[in-house]
Amino acid sequence: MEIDPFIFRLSIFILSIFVGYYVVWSVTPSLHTPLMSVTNAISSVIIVGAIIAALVGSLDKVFEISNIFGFLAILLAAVNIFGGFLVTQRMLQMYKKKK
Amino acid sequence: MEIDPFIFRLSIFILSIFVGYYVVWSVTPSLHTPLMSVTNAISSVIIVGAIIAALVGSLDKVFEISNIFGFLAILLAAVNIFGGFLVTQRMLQMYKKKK
Amino acid sequence: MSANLSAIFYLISGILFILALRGLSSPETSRRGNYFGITGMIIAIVVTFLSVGNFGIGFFYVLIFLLIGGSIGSFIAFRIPMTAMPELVAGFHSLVGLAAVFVAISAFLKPDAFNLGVVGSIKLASLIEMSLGAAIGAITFSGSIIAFLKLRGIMSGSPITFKGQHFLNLFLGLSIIVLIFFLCKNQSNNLFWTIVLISFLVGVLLIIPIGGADMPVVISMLNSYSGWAAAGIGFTLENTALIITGALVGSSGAILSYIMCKGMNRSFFNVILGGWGASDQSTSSSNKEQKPVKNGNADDAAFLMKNASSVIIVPGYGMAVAQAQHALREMVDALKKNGVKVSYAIHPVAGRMPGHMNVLLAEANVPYDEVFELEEINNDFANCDVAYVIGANDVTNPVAKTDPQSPIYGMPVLDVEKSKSVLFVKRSLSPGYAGIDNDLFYRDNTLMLFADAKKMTEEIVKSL
Amino acid sequence: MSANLSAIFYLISGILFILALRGLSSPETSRRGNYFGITGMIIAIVVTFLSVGNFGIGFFYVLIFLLIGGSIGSFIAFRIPMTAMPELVAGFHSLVGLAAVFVAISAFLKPDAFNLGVVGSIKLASLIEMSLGAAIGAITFSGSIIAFLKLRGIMSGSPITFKGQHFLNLFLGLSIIVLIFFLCKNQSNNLFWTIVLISFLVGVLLIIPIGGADMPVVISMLNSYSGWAAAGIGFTLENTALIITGALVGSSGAILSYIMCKGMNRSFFNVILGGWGASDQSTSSSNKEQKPVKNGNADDAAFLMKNASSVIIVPGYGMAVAQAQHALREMVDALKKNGVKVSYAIHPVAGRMPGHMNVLLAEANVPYDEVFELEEINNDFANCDVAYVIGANDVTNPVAKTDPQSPIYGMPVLDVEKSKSVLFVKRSLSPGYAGIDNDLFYRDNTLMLFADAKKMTEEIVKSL
Ligand SMILES: NC(=O)c1ccc[n+]([C@@H]2O[C@H](COP(=O)([O-])OP(=O)(O)OC[C@H]3O[C@@H](n4cnc5c(N)ncnc54)[C@H](OP(=O)(O)O)[C@@H]3O)[C@@H](O)[C@H]2O)c1
Ligand SMILES: NC(=O)c1ccc[n+]([C@@H]2O[C@H](COP(=O)([O-])OP(=O)(O)OC[C@H]3O[C@@H](n4cnc5c(N)ncnc54)[C@H](OP(=O)(O)O)[C@@H]3O)[C@@H](O)[C@H]2O)c1
Repeated sequence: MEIDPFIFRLSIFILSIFVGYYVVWSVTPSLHTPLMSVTNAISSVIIVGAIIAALVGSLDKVFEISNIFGFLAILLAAVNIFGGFLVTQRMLQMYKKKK
Repeated sequence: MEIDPFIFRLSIFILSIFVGYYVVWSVTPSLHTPLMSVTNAISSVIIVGAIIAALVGSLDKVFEISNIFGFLAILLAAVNIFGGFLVTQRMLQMYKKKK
Repeated sequence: MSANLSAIFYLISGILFILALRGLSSPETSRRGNYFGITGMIIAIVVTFLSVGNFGIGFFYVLIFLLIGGSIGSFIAFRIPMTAMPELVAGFHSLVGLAAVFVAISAFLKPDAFNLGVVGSIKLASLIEMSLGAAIGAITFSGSIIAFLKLRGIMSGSPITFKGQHFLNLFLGLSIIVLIFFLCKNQSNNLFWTIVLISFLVGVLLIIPIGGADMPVVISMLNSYSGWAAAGIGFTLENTALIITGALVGSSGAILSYIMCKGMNRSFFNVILGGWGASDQSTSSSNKEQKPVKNGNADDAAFLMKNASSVIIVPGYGMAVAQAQHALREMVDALKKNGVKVSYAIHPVAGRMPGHMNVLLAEANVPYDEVFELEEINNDFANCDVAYVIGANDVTNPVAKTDPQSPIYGMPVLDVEKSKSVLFVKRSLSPGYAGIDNDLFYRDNTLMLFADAKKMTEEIVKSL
Repeated sequence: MSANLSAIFYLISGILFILALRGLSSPETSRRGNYFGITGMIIAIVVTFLSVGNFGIGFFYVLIFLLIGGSIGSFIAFRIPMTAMPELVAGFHSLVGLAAVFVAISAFLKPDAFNLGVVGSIKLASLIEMSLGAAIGAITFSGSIIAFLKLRGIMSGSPITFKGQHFLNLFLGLSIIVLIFFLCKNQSNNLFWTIVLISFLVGVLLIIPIGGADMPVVISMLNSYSGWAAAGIGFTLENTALIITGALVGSSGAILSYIMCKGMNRSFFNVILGGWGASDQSTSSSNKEQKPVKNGNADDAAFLMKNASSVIIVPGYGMAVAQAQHALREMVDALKKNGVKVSYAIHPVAGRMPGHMNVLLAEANVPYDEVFELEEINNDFANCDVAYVIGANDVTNPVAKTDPQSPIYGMPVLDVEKSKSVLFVKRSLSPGYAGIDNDLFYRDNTLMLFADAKKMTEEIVKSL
């Protein structure tokens, strides 16, 4: 009677697609540029996989081939995370109301 | 490393709340009455539980106490399902464009 | 049927329910949406049969009960007049609530059937979920019954209040939680029954202090409750369709109450803690009757509108009471034949239920593209010759724009006073639901047509 | 950290990402939204550290790489001029794509680290997920690089087309699928590398035929791809945060491309199959130069606007090119001092990126409540004295309303021609992005101000 976790993940995936669909329609057009930069930043959560790839293995052999790919991925994702969130913040800071 | 299915269900629950939130905001105000009747109809999917309650048990003892509650729940939910969907359909049928 | 396969089908039926609600974003897609909903329900039911796999005599009885329930439901659905929608929805909610209670009871009595452990040692999580489901279900049931009785007029709509009411509710609410706590410890049958009983009582107590006219907000709130109850049971039964649907219905109901409260510019707590509409009503309706009003008859109205180039119709609760929608449509047809441009302006809380006016107009075959929301049409009053206000009152009251002391201050209203002349069809000068006087009645460009909305409209049709 | 606990935290970080996007529904909530996003990211990273639990020398290196990457990212974020946002986003996408490829490679090389089986017998589902993730990631990477080069002007923006292009793409696409199929059978390293390489090639081939000006739609589409790649990897790693985020980003990017295409009234396929803007450009820009236009200078413009009671500013791509936003703000300030009512009208596809104009105006300290969307302000042109069109062209072209043959027919446009007089600031009579002539230039109430947008605006400020 156990349900395969894949099915749960599929449910989560599909529901998230719905959420994404609606969330984006509710974004005001004047913030579409920040939307693009912030989605870019959050899609870098792939760093989670990069960290696992970099760290797993024996403690002394840090730079095995598969780990190296992990480290490179961390580097790339980190550029995105910091760059994406900061540039978004910079943009959003500029949107001001009339004083 | 196995994740408790409850956590998946919790994720599904929370994401569905988001979907519900957005879906309803996107409903046009002129259809708010059908919205109320159709949500009523779909919440009768509780009949799933009622059917299980009614059917499980030994084949000959159909009317044990727990089964009876199941049968009653089926009756109530069925009123709602047919009533809810049909009355919604009746209402929606009335919304017409200018010919 | 394997657990995986049925889980996938339950997911599909959950998604179909989402699409059903999504369809309501426009009238064109709404009918298809309803079919999605029906398909989702059929899938859920069939999958349940297949995964239980018990096609003995019990299955036969299940079909019978389904059929009986279905016939009753269909009968009601075809017979109910559109004006009775508010109480119908309330009545249906009560059934969902009770069904949730019954399922929870049956799970409690026979946990092994649902894989929740055996009697006396039910899994802790399941026990909490099912008792919460049962409690919320019971509150939904008895609360909806009271709402139904008030809306149907069987019970008086006036709020029933007594001293210490809120304390009593609080006390009972807390005691339910304490009882659930003890139930988890000793799994006693009596405790479970007590929880259900107290919850029934709470449902009644929660709703009686709320005025009849506030019932729509309450219905929507109960709708939300029924969703949470279903979700609770869904966790117990580990059923994705129930969890998705429960969350959907739960959040949608809550948002609908919120939208309504916003439309009335009142806080949700203000509504729930009750008793507001009725008390004010008597005080403010007396002192202004002396002011002069212009009194008209059907011929005056017909003359004004025939010679207008554009007319906007503003329907309100009175149109529903008088069932004047068909007569109204005839009047509009006659006007259109005379070359008058006619449109309808619907305020978000006109009537007694969200979308109330739209359904009634749709029933009278008014095409929905002649019917406009407040924001769409409010600027057009300035260029319109006649505003025909039929049974509406509060939703036109300019005091909402001018007087910060007024209970409806801040509520968006239809700017009927900007049109060249305003016709008010109502039976007297008495106020509407909010119990406050409407300054428009005494204005120079207003003509009052004192009569039942239906009769007056029919007379106008004759004069046209 | 137990698997359950980390699953809950990943769920929380997924929800925080949803809230981050939700915040963008208004400028007030957007900053808080961004903090939610940052929090979600921190949670995801910390939880991953804790659940891997390896704090040896490797952890130290991870921190170093994080820091290096972070510094580079921060440096870019602070230095980049706002006008370069389109290429920045493209560049960033390429990084996400490549990161996804690297993670997939590493999972393929060391499946045991991710609980996916051992080398040579990776679980089937995981293999499919990771190779799809790698392929989509690779396409995202190389496609984004091309987009970046085109936008940055390093590569020519003109479409590169050759015969049989679409067939080649189709063939390569199919071969990826076939190779994945064989990969599942024999799990050969070479096959995996081949898939990655072909995908890189497909990315390049997909983007080169698309004209430079269509890049924004492409960027958004690649954004969507990067989301699907992340979701694919999320399934492999059984990570909820990645799945939720991937689906969010995937669907949001797709919808954004759709919104853009709708704003231009073109089909998505029309954009993707490429090459449209550039070819028309040359043909239509020559034949109408003879028609007389009214030619003005800064003094004329200053005089007209000083004496107006209301002015609407319509910025377009040319304002971005000329970096004229600051000068524009000064001009508006000067006008406001003279008691002129000024507002800004933004067309949904003005500029070269959705929201492009809004960001630039915000950069120049224009309060966002003076900036209006097309639907909000389009009726106001009729009551306005001067429309100051600065570097915009297509978005004002009335041919979209009148000529069904025109490529932009059906695109909603700003009705600038309804205002008493129209000022056009641009350098010549040459057409805009869509390559079609603008009839407005030759109208009686139009004054052309031929100059760079920034210079002209600065001169006007001086004359005011
Ligand atoms: N729509 C919702 O969801 C909802 C929910 C809760 C509360 N409300 C509240 O309900 C109110 C709705 O405003 P409204 O303008 O539609 O209604 P209203 O302000 O309640 O006024 C209705 C008017 O109709 C007249 N009327 C009653 N029966 C009539 C008949 N047979 N023929 C002719 N006239 C008749 C009444 O005047 P006479 O007695 O003089 O005839 C009354 O003044 C708002 O205050 C709103 O806040 C709405
Ligand atoms: N926003 C988006 O997301 C997006 C995405 C894809 C495509 N597009 C397309 O982009 C177009 C946007 O319309 P638009 O009206 O903003 O721009 P446009 O129609 O492309 O016109 C821009 C005008 O600015 C002038 N210009 C260029 N540099 C200038 C400078 N330094 N100083 C003064 N003027 C200058 C050009 O004329 P001169 O050469 O004579 O100066 C040109 O006619 C639409 O066709 C839209 O479909 C937009």
